[in-house]
Amino acid sequence: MTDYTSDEMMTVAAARALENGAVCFVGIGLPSTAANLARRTHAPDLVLIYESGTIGSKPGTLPLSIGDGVLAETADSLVGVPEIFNYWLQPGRVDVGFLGAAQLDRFANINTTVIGGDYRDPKVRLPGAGGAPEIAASCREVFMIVRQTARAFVERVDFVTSLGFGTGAGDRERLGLRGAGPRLVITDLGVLRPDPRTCELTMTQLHPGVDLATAKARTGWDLKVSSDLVTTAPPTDAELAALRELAA
Amino acid sequence: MTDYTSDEMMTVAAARALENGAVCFVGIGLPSTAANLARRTHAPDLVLIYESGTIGSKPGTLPLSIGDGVLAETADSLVGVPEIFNYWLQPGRVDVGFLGAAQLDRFANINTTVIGGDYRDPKVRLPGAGGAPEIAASCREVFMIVRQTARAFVERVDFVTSLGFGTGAGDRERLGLRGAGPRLVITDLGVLRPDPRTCELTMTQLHPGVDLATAKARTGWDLKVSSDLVTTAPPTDAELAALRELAA
Amino acid sequence: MATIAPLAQAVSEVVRDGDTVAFEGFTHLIPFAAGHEVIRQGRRDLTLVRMTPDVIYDQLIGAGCAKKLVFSWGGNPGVGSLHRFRDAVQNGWPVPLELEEHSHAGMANRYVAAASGLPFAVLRGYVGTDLPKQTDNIKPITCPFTGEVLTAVPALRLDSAVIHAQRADRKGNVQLWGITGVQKEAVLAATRSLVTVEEVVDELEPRPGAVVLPSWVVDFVAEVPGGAHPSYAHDYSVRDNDFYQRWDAISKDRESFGAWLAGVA
Amino acid sequence: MATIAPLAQAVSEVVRDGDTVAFEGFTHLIPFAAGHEVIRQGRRDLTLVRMTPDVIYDQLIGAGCAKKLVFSWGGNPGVGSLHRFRDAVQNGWPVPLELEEHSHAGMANRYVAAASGLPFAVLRGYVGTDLPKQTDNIKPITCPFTGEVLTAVPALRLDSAVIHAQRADRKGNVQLWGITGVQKEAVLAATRSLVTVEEVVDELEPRPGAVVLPSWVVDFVAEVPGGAHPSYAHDYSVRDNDFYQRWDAISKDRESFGAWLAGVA
Repeated sequence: MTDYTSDEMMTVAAARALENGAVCFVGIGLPSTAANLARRTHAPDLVLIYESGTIGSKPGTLPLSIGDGVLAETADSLVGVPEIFNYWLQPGRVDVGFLGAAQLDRFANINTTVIGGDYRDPKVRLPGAGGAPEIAASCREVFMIVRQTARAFVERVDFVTSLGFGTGAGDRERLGLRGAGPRLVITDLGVLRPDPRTCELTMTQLHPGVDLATAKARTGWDLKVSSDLVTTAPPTDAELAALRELAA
Repeated sequence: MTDYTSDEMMTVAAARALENGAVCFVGIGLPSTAANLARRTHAPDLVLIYESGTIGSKPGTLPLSIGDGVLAETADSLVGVPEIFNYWLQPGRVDVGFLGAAQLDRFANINTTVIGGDYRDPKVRLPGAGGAPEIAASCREVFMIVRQTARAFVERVDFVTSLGFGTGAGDRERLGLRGAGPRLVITDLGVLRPDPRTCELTMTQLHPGVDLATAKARTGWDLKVSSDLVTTAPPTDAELAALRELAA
Repeated sequence: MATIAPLAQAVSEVVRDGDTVAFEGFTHLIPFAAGHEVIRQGRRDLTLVRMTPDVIYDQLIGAGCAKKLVFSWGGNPGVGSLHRFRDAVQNGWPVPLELEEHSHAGMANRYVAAASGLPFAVLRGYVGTDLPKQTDNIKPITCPFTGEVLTAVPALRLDSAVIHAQRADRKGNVQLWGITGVQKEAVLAATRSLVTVEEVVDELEPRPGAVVLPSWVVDFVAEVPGGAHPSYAHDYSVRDNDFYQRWDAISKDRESFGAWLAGVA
Repeated sequence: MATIAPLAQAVSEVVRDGDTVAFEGFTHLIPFAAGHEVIRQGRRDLTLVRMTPDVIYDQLIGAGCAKKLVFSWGGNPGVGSLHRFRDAVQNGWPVPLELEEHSHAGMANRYVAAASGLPFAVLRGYVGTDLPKQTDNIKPITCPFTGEVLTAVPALRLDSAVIHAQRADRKGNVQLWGITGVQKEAVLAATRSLVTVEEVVDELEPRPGAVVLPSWVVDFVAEVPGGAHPSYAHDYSVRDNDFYQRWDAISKDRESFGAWLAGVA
């Protein structure tokens, strides 16, 4: 078996979570890499939507931006930016919204706006919302891919840019959101899933060679662990080859 | 000078009213004929918009329907039907809305819905509104082309499908409409214009050979006549030739 | 993913008794063949939705398929009145026809709202007209920023939508061009959809002005060359203006219409 | 009708001190050359509007042209942060920068409302987030038919809009294709508009996926080949990803940015 990095394991685990034929609204960066890997391996009919207006893109190489020409050239349909949000995302046509995050909390709320200090006088100003608030609200479910560190995995995000489960079970329903919200958080250490009762993110899976103590140390809250904790199957040679070809 | 029909005089008079370079939202039938005649004579840069989504159509022959292929093939830009109403008509980008009518009243209100009886049990059911209510509301000004008969030119329309001046001066402003409303009604007998003070349609122009008694007899209200009543110049040979070529 | 199926099967799966259904196409690409199949299958109690219910709805109304019409302009374009529509409205023949009447701008925005998953749309429309008096589906709405009063119309959610297009590929991706009207919106507003196409091809070559509906928002595709006749399919056929003229006589009385109807079944 | 003019003249006519101005282009077709001309002309107190204020706005902000930014995502795509944007927000350098922050869906709908001549737009958006707490420009609105509560955002009326396109003809009709973003909406939302183009041609041949803006909604066209660099123009150039990478170092401190700025002027 080939050696692999923790980022490769994370990307492979994320790719595996995408079912063939699903419609996936893809953020740039890690989500795009994982979605394209899925398309190159077990899910050739995965439909990729990018917020630049490309529906069914089939890029041969990884796009560096959300608006690379290859996304337009290989799309089944190319539409304007208002249409992609209004006709395609908003009505709940998308199965999976695939997002990253700068900061994430125990109820899977996402912060990509400001860290520390006040909104008007922040310690760190992040890029902001982009398409994420409505992706998190409207997709049937949301997958996240985030490197797990105690700085990123916090008890409570400094700013809710995009809603996960708010303060816990029932919040999404009370707010009238149609999508089910985050179902998977894939990290470089393993996979977290919301507890079916409380919606609190719970470690349900560890990647090979990762111990629970590390996962706990790299989580900014008292991390709960599933009683059925499983170990991720390591990347296969085929998965690694496809990923490395994609990234080349 | 060539002989001509009263319909030809009407169409020529309507065509003359359109300035070169104006943007004109055109209904099918008489308005379309007049607008295309204008484009073939003094107004080559007249921009024709049809509600089927064609912007800047330059048909070589008269379209028989609002959605003929030639309108699409010769357009500068082709857009969907929601866009033509929302981005192009509604914001007031159009100089002239050019409409016909089944029934018209002294304040230039238009009825194309029902004649006689009740709305739910009409004597005659007409086609309905189409694009006219918003054309009449949003264009900078409205021209109408209607054959003048006492049945069509009534004191008060049975149903207000599209607003002219409502019950008189000030109504459009009170309702917040942005366009100035009907400025010209071109008929087979002459031209009516709203009185600048009362907005009542007033005969300001007669076509050659038409007498005032005929105009009054073919109007269902006590027709006011301008003190500056003028006579329309007859169609030139060039105008008639262009019109007949278009209609061929 | 769309299923490619024969017309009769596709219609029977997509259009059901009692449906709120739109057959769309703005003069161009009107799905006449699918309409005739609905007549043959004897669908009843349909709420027919269409901006311009022209000859295709005159046929469905005359055949007794409809209980209600939601529309903005009902005429025979370039010819005159729709006699079956008038007979239904004025005389309740063959069955009474309830009307809900809008403007084109209102109808287009109602489709847009439904395609967008919103319950309503906002427009500058209907102001000063008698149209709002005839339906509860036109209401004022106030801008929360400026206080200005505008008009709201509810989303036009459809049970089913039927359109005609030039081409589909074997996966069921659909491509149409020329005047594209509100067909995309109608399909996206519907729970079930059927697209009849001039031809099924291996590959959809890009075309200027083309709208592409991905296979996963279409339920059925049926290959029906000439399926828009007497309407037309840009680059495939021309509008049969003679038929539209002839329809005036065919539809004028119940007997001649009956003879036409017998020919469809 | 659009006037075809040199870039410097067109910019000076279209973009004025104190304007609310959008330079749009979604990764693709970003009007960088026009932005640099604005820097050279020393425009001040601009309210810069853009969904994705990437390197082009980092440059304008660093040059001191802006007093406010209305946006939804401010980063260097695929690279990281915008250092001049951060320096302005965190340290008020070279001048303080006020922020108004939205989501992409909110911004896109604000443009649509302005292009449509409406005072506001309705969407399912922002719900449950902290964004509405930071601006008065996100409010609830109730559907008059269903009672459902949705979100309203005000129209984004612009004084001026600047975009880049592949081609214009000699009359000033503009054609762009590939990823077309919100450029049409931005132009239609603006009182004044400028389109820089790769080339002015005799005839605009139809292209798949092309948006055409008729001359009469465009004020100025300027021929600026490569005017989108380091962004790209589909079928004319490719994105200069190296420059985006290099921008990280150029913009990181005020001195290296100053050197870059001196090169623009």
